[in-house]
Amino acid sequence: MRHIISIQLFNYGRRQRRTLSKKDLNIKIDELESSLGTIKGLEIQIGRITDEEWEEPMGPTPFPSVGTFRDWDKKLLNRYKPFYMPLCDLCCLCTYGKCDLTGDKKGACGIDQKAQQSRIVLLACCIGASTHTAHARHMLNHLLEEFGRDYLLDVALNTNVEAPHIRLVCGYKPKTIGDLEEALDYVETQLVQLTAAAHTGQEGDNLDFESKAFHAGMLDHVAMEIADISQISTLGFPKGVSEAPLAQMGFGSIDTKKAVVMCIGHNVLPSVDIIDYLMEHDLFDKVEIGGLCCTAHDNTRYDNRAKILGPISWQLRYVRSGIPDLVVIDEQCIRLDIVEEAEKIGAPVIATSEKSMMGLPDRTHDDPDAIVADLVSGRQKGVVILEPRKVGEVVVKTAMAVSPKRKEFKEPSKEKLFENMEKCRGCLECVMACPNNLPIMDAVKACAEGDLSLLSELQPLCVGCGRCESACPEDLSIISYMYAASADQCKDECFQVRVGSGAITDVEIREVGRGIVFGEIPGILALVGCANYPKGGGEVAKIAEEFLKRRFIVLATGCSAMDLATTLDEEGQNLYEQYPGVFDAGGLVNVGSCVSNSHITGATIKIANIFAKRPLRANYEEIADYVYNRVGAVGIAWGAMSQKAASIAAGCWRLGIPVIVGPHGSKYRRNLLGRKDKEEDWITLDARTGDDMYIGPVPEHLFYAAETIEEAIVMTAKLSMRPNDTTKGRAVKLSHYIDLSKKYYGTMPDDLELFVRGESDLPFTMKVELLEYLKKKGWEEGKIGMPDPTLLDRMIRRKK
Amino acid sequence: MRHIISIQLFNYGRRQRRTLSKKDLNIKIDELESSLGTIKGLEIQIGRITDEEWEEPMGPTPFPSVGTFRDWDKKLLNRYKPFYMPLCDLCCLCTYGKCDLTGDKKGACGIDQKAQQSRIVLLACCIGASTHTAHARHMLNHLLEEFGRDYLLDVALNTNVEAPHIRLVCGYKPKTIGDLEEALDYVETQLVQLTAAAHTGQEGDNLDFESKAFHAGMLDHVAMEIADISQISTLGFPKGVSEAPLAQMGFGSIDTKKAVVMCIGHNVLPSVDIIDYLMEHDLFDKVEIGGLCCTAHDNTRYDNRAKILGPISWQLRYVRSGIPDLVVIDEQCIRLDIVEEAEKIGAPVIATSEKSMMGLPDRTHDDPDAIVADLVSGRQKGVVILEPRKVGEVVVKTAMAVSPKRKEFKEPSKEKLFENMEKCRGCLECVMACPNNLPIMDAVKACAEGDLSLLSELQPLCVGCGRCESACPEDLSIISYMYAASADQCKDECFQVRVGSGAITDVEIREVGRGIVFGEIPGILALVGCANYPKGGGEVAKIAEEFLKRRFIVLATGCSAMDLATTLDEEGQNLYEQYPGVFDAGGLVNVGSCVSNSHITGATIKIANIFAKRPLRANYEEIADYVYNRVGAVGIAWGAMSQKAASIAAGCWRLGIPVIVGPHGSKYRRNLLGRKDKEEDWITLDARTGDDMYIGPVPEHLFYAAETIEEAIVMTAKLSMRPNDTTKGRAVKLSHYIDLSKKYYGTMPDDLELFVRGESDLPFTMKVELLEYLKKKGWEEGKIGMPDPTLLDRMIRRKK
Amino acid sequence: MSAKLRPGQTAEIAGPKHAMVFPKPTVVASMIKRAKRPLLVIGSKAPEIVTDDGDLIDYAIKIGKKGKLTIAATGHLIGEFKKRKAKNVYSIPFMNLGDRLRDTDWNGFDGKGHYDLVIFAGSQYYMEWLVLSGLKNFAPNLRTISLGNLYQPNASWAIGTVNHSEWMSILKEIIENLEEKK
Amino acid sequence: MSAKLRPGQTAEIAGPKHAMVFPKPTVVASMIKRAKRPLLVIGSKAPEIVTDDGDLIDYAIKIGKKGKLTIAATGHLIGEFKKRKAKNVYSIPFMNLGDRLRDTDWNGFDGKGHYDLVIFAGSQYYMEWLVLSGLKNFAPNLRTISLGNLYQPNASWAIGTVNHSEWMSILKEIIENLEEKK
Ligand code: SF4
Ligand code: SF4
Ligand code: SF4
Ligand code: SF4
Ligand code: SF4
Ligand code: SF4
Ligand code: SF4
Ligand code: SF4
Repeated sequence: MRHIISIQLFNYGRRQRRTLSKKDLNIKIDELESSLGTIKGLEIQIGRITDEEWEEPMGPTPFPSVGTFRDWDKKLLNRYKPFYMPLCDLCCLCTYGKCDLTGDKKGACGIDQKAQQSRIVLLACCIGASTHTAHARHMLNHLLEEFGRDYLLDVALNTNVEAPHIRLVCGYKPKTIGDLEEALDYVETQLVQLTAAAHTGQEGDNLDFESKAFHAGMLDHVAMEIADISQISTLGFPKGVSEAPLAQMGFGSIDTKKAVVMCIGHNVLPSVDIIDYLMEHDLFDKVEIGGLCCTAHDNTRYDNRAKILGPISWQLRYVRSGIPDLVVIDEQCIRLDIVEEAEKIGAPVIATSEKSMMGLPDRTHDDPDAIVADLVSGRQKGVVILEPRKVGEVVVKTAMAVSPKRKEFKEPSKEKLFENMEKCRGCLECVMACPNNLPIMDAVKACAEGDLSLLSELQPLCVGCGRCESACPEDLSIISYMYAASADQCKDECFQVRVGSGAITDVEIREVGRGIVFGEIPGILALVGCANYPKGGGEVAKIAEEFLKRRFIVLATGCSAMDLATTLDEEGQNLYEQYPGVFDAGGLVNVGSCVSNSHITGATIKIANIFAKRPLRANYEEIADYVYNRVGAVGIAWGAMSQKAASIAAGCWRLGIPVIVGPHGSKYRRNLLGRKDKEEDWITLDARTGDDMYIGPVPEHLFYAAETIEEAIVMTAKLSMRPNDTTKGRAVKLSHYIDLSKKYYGTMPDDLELFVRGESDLPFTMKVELLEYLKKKGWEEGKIGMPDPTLLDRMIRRKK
Repeated sequence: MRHIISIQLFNYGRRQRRTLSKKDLNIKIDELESSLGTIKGLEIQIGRITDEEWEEPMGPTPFPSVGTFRDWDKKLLNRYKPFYMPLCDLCCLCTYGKCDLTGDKKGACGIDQKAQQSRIVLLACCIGASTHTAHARHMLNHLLEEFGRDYLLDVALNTNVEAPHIRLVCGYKPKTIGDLEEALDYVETQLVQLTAAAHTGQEGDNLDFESKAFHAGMLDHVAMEIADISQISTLGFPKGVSEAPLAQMGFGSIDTKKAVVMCIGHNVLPSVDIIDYLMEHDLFDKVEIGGLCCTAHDNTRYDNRAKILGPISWQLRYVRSGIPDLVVIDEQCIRLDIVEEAEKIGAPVIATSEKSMMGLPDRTHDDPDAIVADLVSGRQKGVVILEPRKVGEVVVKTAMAVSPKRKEFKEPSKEKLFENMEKCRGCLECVMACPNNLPIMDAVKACAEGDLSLLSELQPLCVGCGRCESACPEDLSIISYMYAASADQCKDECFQVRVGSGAITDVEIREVGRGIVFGEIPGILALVGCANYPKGGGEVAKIAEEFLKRRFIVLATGCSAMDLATTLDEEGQNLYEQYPGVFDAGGLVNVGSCVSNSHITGATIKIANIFAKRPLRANYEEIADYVYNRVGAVGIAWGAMSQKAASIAAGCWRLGIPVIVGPHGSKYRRNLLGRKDKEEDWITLDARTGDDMYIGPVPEHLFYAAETIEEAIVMTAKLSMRPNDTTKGRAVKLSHYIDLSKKYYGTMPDDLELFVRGESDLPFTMKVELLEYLKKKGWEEGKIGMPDPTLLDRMIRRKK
Repeated sequence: MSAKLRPGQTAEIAGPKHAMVFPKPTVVASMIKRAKRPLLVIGSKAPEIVTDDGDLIDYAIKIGKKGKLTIAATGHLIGEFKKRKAKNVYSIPFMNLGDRLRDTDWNGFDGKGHYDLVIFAGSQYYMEWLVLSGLKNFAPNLRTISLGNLYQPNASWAIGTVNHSEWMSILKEIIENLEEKK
Repeated sequence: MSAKLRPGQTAEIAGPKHAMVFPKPTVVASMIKRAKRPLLVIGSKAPEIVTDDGDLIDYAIKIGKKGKLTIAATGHLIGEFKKRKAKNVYSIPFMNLGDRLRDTDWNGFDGKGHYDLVIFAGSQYYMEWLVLSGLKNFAPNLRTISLGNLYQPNASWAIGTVNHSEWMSILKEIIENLEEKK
């Protein structure tokens, strides 16, 4: 047994944990005897032995605490004031309640409605960030055990800045996977502080709650970075490659003649063991391993013979199809009735995380064959196995043994799937329960009379939530009906998805930095998050295509990266096949799973650092100020619904990256909206002179729920503008904005005068037309300034 | 500047962090040169240098993770099944919702109502435990900075087991305050895992959620222990003294001619600086420092010239009295409208924690005199000062300068206080908003007509929540009216409160252990938590007195410890004055603030370890099994309302200590109730033989909301019984149970037959009467066993 | 049609499923009369609820007697019933009672089977609210009535929010109508 | 009296304060007529809502014309209004509109002052729910009407949950009654 020691340095001059910048030391002791005993194979690192390579002096804010960036946050929040839309007027968080907070009422603790709404936002962000952090901790603990603390981080090809978030936030440069732990410790400490702030009787101010939510978001990106770079480094995932290989997705990708393992969740470790087992025993021709959600992405990053079943919203549908022989759940995005649902199709469930044990017996320490026997016989409908390295054998053996016994379930007849349909009593409970008020009853009734068309039309509109079934007093299996009505089509569907490529390399950043910062590449569009929106498939692909054509850099992660694979052109090619998989204008990159979102924000940080040479180390505010004012990045999380999505978005906000969500995103309880009609809100400092300057409403919003995809598209074009755009860049962006407005709104934008700084900003071909428009609007040349924009006093070079 | 290094050891054989047990090492380097530079004053500790003193071998469960005690938890939860009472039928935690979970409906994520309720319980426990953990972190960081890592822990007189929770849970023995950090790191890591489990789509089973809530509770007690033993060790608090000194409490304790500083919260650090400043500048005769909630306790532990203003429920009343010249808030239990309320009486607010910044400007880095000037002039209604060591000067100077200017506020006239009363329009909104439906309207109307009696009768029934005012369409100041109606009485009230004595010493444990375990001391009753119940004052004191008379050991903390000081006997003596302040039969000990609750559970752990010699180190299950089966401890948190109370209670449950809460405690969404009518639920193992044995329903419940104080009293007597009671002990306990039933229920208990194992269990004086009763009930001698009770298979000494 | 229902406490909102309000007292009476195993649960506020000629306990005893109901006295209330020599009254903590009522295997205080109708009166408003919530959610087949004067959304049926004198006359009418039990 | 109000979505429960349901369509009309600065907000579902002789956009244009209302078209709906040559229509994202409506300093699209009555139709149910929630809580003096066919609790007044044909006849009646505007 080897003992390895990590060391934290406390610098007594500050309350925050700190690393020494240059006073580094590395002691190795092969054998040491002391009065206390003998120690072998001991290695002591004091400070970061890797630091020697990092000449950059420590920035102002290493390991920032809850209040460190409060001023920065409030600058943003003052421009983008929260518009609160309570999802409930009550608070029920403590037994003093429920309290009615409607309007100007206060709770028994003295809280008001705005503070309450922002408290819930904070809580959501804490839960979300905790989820990635807990995931990172589990991942890292396991990888440290398996690969050792000294295993070198190797994140992306030709890349020096391996961990932009850790460098930026924590102020150190990790070299080995062991080095990641300090950042993780820090994130955990801070998250506990934030969760505590949501306690009854702590924080009371809504903007302070918002600032804390931003803090959670910033921490979340550090945690996601840790989770992803540790797995990329150790598990052989693509390291920022261009044109990553393709993997297959969809019902049609699965060979149902094999035993089918369905992995659900976000933590690849159990799946890795399954894939390793399949490889070692040469069983890929006998077993299909398919995944849902991020585990699916990460499986294909590990081995692209793994299949992607689809995004979260297809979970119930896949189970109802009867195809899976065994279900493996790890963590996150698991339907909580999965055990019950799997039982109905005779498929055992293997739970692999302490966070999600589902009431199943823990068999971690039992003999694999005994577990297999219990599962195959049906004595147990599922088990917990917490050691990832024990999952493979049990899963593969069980799936192979169960598969032949499941014939009756694997191809359920239409009769079986349509069972009981005629019992529909027309009560409309299903419709009222449906988050989208879909016309379920009509479809069921029509189908009962032989017309399947309405049901199969519903299928693409349905997010697979199952609330209709749950509400139905006749317990009709509405999702099975929808599946059955369209099974013939979807069974053959097989799409190509580019495998997640991981972090953006330094080289790529260097190449596109200029184009992005000066606006010649009109923007970076990130399509991220879940697929819980009606018309999954069509919508996100429509956005992606629109901006790919316009030579935006389009990035995707998670379920969105899957969803946009499902739209095909006339030649049957999807966007991954039509567009190059490169981080460059007109390129479409699947970055990876949800934790890979850190690479998207990471790329914007790297643009500031690598392209613009802004100091990175513990220098958050300056970098955020740079990204906000210069990098035309926009995130769209069209299906975002979870607490994780909230915290990921919050991490974008603090960096100044606007995020658009779908209509149900209004349920996040508030938007952060700019007021383009208020000039005073858009005054920025000119770093050259310190002068205040009106810059127009760019970017107009920070967090914004769009009502329709068309609105989101036009808004994306608008939000890609930044005060720093060159005239050429602004002209390009304006032409997209105008063009897309005309296309989707059937009209010119009515606010162009706010974005045209001078005649030279005008797209050449429209100049005459636009000048006329501007004249009518009373536009003045030069009213909108072109400063060296900053929100930070300290960035001013020459004070007046 | 000195750099001190803490070291974590990773034992690669397990996933959990571990300390080496004996291979310890301590390196000091005064000066070291390496290629990287020169290091001075460096000290390296590998492992725990303190471990050499701890011969005890490592137990089975050091640093347990989320699932480690799942089996134990489920044993308890199987006996005490949760009875869920949703406070809301909906879930609104993600944007898929709101989902209707009524009955057997499921949410869009597949969750059902039971899992949802238990998820909210988990979330509450996570928030609660995070709050103490964040508090501990803030406290420890500051104390490490001020006193150094090597500062020796010195918790209690003549005490070896300084940190029972850390030893039990983490499996190491801290010697210095620096050693506490490892446990705190661990707690934070685990809490993040638990918070993550509450994310949409993670855990799905209600009992797994409950087990996780228990885990949060266990962690909470570790965190509370860290917070309290670090402050006890460094700040000169009483160290487990008997007969701790008295401090003064109440309106009457304040000399209003002095400048009055009102400190609210839980974190003593800013107050310490204020007291230090007063001492250094000899200003105690010019300034009164009074506290609310735990800060008040801890202030008096630091210096008993500090005053206790009262429990949380008096917060608004104190402000309305106009007496405070300045309000200092630290963290927790702060009314969130405090800035607004303080402004109304012209008192500035100093916020001192990042967790509670209340929208005030951060002046941490400004010149104290400049801050004072801004506050005194009213340019700022309050400020944030995050450095505790900067608070004293600002607070004292500001209070002294503000005080003379506040004459008009300090003694508001009755007319002023009763203002607008006649505007009451009789709409009843106040009554409907009141958590206790108090007859506010009638009282206001009567008062408007000159009859103050109804209002002053309301005062003791009112929990000071302010919801009535907030609901009143005329914005009537109902709380001010209540205060005014009874100001004349309460202004002179001054009560003696024994200063918090801190941890129970090993010596005390040794002396009472036997009596408790064999039932001769009928029980330990802990009165803890908030005072948010009608009739604050009377109620808790009534319970305390009843059991003091019956020679229970009565412990109190937090607001309960204050509240029970307010009841006086004919001679004007309260319970602190009537009963000895010793940890022994018939003694009443104020243990301290809320974090001192860890000493109460710690005492039960120490009984198992010190008295019964059960191994302590990383041996949670065995100790909990011992406490549950043998230590007749019962907690009453009559006014519990917060998330902290939930997690504190959860820490008791996992140790097998029953907790009773007041009626509004039913709003915690579930009780954990035994079914005495089901014999099969009360089968326990006999450790001597491994036989199953029926032991009767002892203790009957684990978490239980009582409807009335009388019910709670009788139930306390009942819950003090344990299977291990000697016949003499059981007879004593039964006689109290019978006696209290007769007194408060006016009748014999109707379930005595379940507690009488044999004739010798019967209280001698009632033998005849009871035998007759038992005969009627069909009682059989010996049906109820007297095993060496355990729930753990591995405790069986001789297997059948 | 107005959506305004006068609540019992401002924030009492429970969920989509909530109590029907009795159109008239006679319906309550006939519901009780039709029940096979009705149970009357009396909470500890009962002695504070003053009636013309006594308190709610007296009314409860009358209802129990006339409607042949078993009575469960919660809190420490049993003593009051004993004093007044009421029969068929059992003492049980309110939480325990809720817990047992949701258990379909429970056979009642007398072991003769589960109750089919449970009627609540005299409890702390919010505690009754919560016990009824537990029953609404987890005892779907149990019918519950709240006789309190503040609307209890989680019951199956409730009297609704009425003032004291209205309430008293409703209770009286219920008692009167119980007389006619065959 | 039954407490059952037919909701627009099962879990739409908002809080103690919720919309009144119009007793009859003429009340809507007269409310609009009495308003000084009414605004009609039309959401992006409008083209999908088919009427006898067109869609909800046609109705909206009629209401706008007859009641002299400014129209705000949310989402990408403005194009439809332009096509139909409607006057006095402004395009604005729904979220922005909500945000401005709660700002008492906002002077409307034409700068002539805030609106005193805002009428919603054609929006995604839950999005309207939320915007109305924002207004209910933070624009206490703004009166709001939901003309949707699912009950919107957060409006000041709502049509309530009605089926398509009932809804259409209500809308028609409103339009007819607007004619008589002096
Ligand atoms: S906040 Fe959510 S859980 Fe609480 S009362 Fe409202 S809808 Fe129910
Ligand atoms: S946290 Fe505050 S508003 Fe919420 S229920 Fe408790 S007292 Fe009421
Ligand atoms: S499963 Fe589909 S149809 Fe059913 S409620 Fe959910 S979204 Fe609507
Ligand atoms: S809920 Fe069920 S029975 Fe009612 S309309 Fe829908 S499908 Fe038919
Ligand atoms: S967490 Fe589940 S039950 Fe709650 S709102 Fe989201 S989908 Fe619905
Ligand atoms: S302040 Fe007192 S009277 Fe007012 S609502 Fe709260 S408890 Fe009732
Ligand atoms: S809410 Fe105000 S106006 Fe209404 S009855 Fe109560 S005190 Fe009077
Ligand atoms: S007992 Fe409750 S109210 Fe009092 S200080 Fe502790 S947590 Fe706060």
